[in-house]
Amino acid sequence: MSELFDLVLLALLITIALLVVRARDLLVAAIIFSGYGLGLCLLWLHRGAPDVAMAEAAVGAGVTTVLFLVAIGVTGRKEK
Amino acid sequence: MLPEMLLELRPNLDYAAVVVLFCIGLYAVIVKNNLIKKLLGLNIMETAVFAFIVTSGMVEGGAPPVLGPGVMPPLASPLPHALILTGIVVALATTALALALIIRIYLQHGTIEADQLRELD
Amino acid sequence: MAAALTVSWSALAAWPHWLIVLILLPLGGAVLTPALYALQRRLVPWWALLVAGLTALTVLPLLWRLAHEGPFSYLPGGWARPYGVELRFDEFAALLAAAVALLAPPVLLFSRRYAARAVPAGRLPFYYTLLLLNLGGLLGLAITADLFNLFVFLEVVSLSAYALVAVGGRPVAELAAFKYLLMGAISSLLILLAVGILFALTGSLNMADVAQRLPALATPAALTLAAAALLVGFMLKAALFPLHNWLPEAHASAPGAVSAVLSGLVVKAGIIGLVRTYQLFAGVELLDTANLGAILVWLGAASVVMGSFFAVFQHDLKLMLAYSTITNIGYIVMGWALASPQAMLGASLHLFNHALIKTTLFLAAGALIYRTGLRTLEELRGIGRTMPLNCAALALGALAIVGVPPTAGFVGKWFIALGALQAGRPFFALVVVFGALLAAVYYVRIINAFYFREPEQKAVVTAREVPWSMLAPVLLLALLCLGIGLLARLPVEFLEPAVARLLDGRS
Amino acid sequence: MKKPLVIALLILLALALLAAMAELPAVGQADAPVHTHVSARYIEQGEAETGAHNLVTAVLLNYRGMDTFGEVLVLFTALCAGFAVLLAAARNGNKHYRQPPAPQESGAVPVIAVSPVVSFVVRLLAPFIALFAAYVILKGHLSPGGGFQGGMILGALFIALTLVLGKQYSARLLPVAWRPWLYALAPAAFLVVGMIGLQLTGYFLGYPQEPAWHGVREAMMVTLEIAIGVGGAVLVASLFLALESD
Repeated sequence: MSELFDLVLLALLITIALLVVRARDLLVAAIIFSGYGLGLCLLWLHRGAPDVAMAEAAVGAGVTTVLFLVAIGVTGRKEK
Repeated sequence: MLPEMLLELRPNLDYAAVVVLFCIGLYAVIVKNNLIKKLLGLNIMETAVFAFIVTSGMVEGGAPPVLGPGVMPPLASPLPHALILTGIVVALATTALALALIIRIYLQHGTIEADQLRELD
Repeated sequence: MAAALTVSWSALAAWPHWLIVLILLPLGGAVLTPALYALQRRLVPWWALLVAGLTALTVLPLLWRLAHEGPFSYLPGGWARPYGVELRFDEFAALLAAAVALLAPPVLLFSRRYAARAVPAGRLPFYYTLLLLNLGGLLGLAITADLFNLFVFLEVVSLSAYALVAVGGRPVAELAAFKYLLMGAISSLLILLAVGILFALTGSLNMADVAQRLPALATPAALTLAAAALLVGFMLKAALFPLHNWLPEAHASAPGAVSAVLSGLVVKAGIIGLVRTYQLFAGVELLDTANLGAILVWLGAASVVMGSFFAVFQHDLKLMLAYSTITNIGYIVMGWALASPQAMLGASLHLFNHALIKTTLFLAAGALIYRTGLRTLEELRGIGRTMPLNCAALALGALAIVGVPPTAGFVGKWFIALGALQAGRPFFALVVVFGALLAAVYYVRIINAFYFREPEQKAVVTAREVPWSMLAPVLLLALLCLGIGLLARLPVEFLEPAVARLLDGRS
Repeated sequence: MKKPLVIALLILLALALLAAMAELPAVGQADAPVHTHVSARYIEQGEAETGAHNLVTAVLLNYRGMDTFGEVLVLFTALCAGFAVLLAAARNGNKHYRQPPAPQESGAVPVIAVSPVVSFVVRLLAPFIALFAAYVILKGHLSPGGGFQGGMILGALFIALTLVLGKQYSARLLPVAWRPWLYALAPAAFLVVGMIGLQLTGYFLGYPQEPAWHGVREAMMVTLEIAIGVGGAVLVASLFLALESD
């Protein structure tokens, strides 16, 4: 069953990645990207890498996203 | 049944997912016009490479490489995990500097669309 | 007397920790720079110069030991290969380290007055910090014998380089820096991917260990991918044609002292990476190294021709120099890929000599811009009359880049051309000659503009020589461009066994 | 026009990557080189050789300490790079450099408007998150976690607090006068611990292995963990402040 979970997770990650790329609104893209980080965090946990999962949760889902939000706050959220 | 077929293919699917993520990221870097979008694509590429390296260090039914009471081998290889921790910092550092440059570019030129910036030159 | 001196030298060189000190000095010095700035901001330029000077001195015992004992290793943490990270000082590491040691002090001395004007005041401490980080990262990258450690130091070098391009605050430079960052990040990822594949195949990250294990593998596609990813990644870092697009703008729009470091040293990081790739795959029979070599030879030749061609038509002095860097990277890669002893020797020599020449040229050009604020040859007409010493240095550097004997630029190209003949491929000797001819064309353009035209711009007429702390490093380097060519015997003897060893590993 | 071409090229690239990866040892196979060569030694002897139960920490701080030294340097480089790019460019000639953040009244980030509820929750949770981060840092050699992970959690917490409480508060948490020293904390700790190791074992970043020295060994590791944790948190938080100060 855990293998099926793995597959579903990978499919989910690909879907989220596509959504990030397709989103017209940069703010939405950045927030979906934070979700991508959380998905990765689950993947690391599932692959026996709790250390990486912890770092990914703090950096991928947290810090990186906030930095993106700060930049989008300056540049505006609409992609032309 | 479909799930069983997928399970049989699984070893390949793991790497296939990595490749797909890598290509999605690269697509965004090449095709997207907005610099922030390019950067998001770059981040997706980075995570794909990380996923590849961690996946290669996995063991079937392996425990995390943290010893303690009740932890039985096989253990996942700790080396890739250490590498990826470093990799995550590198990715964060690159992203932060890129965002700093994007902010400066926006303040100087009023746009972060690649084609408009090219016309300004 | 001489004997006593020799003994004390060897005693000094026998101290085992020089290799780690070599990278700890600049990196540690960089780390303390912002704090020093908070305490005593005037000291920062002198501090950076001191750190660079000490680093340069550290290279001497290392070179001594290398010359007497051959390549040697240092094991941080004391873990035997391949369990820890190994540092190794071989001839190619020595080339880059010697170039850094020779060029860092003049560049930092030049920076003290130059950066005070070219870099916004608030950014100054970080300018010096980044320069020291960049130089320290280059040294680390040169001496590491571990694939992942190479990647980490490469990132220190690259990140500091991206920021240094933009540190002057010119809008053009910021755009160029972003382009550079995007290309650099992709190349870093390719390199990391290759490291991952090699790790998955061999379970090791130590270069020598990986190289030993690769020939036993029966996985042609994976090996090809790893080699290709490394090649493309390092070619991007080295700006080899057709992956050179990011270079001209980044190198031309950066402040002069930064351009000198980027063009002279940072692109060489890509070359060192290519050398390490070659060492990794030299013994792999599954992989057709001859084919890869053939591709690289042609790309190198294309770089020579395209770089020279674009350089000839530039109006902006620094853009001209930037395109000339692409040309010279082409020479080095071509020489390497020809894989005949003399060509490889020439390429190694040229790696060092080009660093020297290009630093001279960019510093001299930076000094012109410092005084006049003008960048194009048109505008700088007649500058040779008002800034004679600086322009003489620039002219000497330009002569060296053309490769006129006995300047530094001659030896490397001479050996590459000889090596092409030795490899039975005279066409590539012609490429060397052709590149030199095109270089002579832009040399004549520079000389004509500086010396044989009447000055028109007011800034040119009223220009004076730059302060001595800027002029002295430029003149010194220019004299070295002349002098090193006369001393070519020494490095040749030093490098010949290394090249022979490398070619042996291949067969 | 451009898109189909790119997609076609990417598909080719994907096929090449897949072909290469198909040749790699199957995922999860216990007899792959990844598990039998270097890693095997880490797993079998790591605990005895380093004293860390968490083998990832053993690799990060001990076997491959140089990588981790490089890692904190990368973070330090990124911060200096951020300053070098962002600090006011128009003030050429001004002798007083603006140490970020400038005390601004309108510190709110436009996109991230914080609701009172969120603010309350962040303040409520902050001590617990800080405690958790401290645990992750200090126990990093025994359980999952470590200086770097704890530092990132701490850094994220600092960023959340700055967003909620404004910059005046962050200046109190991270006094401006200390900052240049704190930036240097993590890499400098590597230099110091490395030199201590050199004195004790004859190798830079070496750790004494004799049983009598195990306490010293653990103290060296915990020192590094704390320095990486606090120093990393400061670097990440300062990156945020540098970006946000515009």
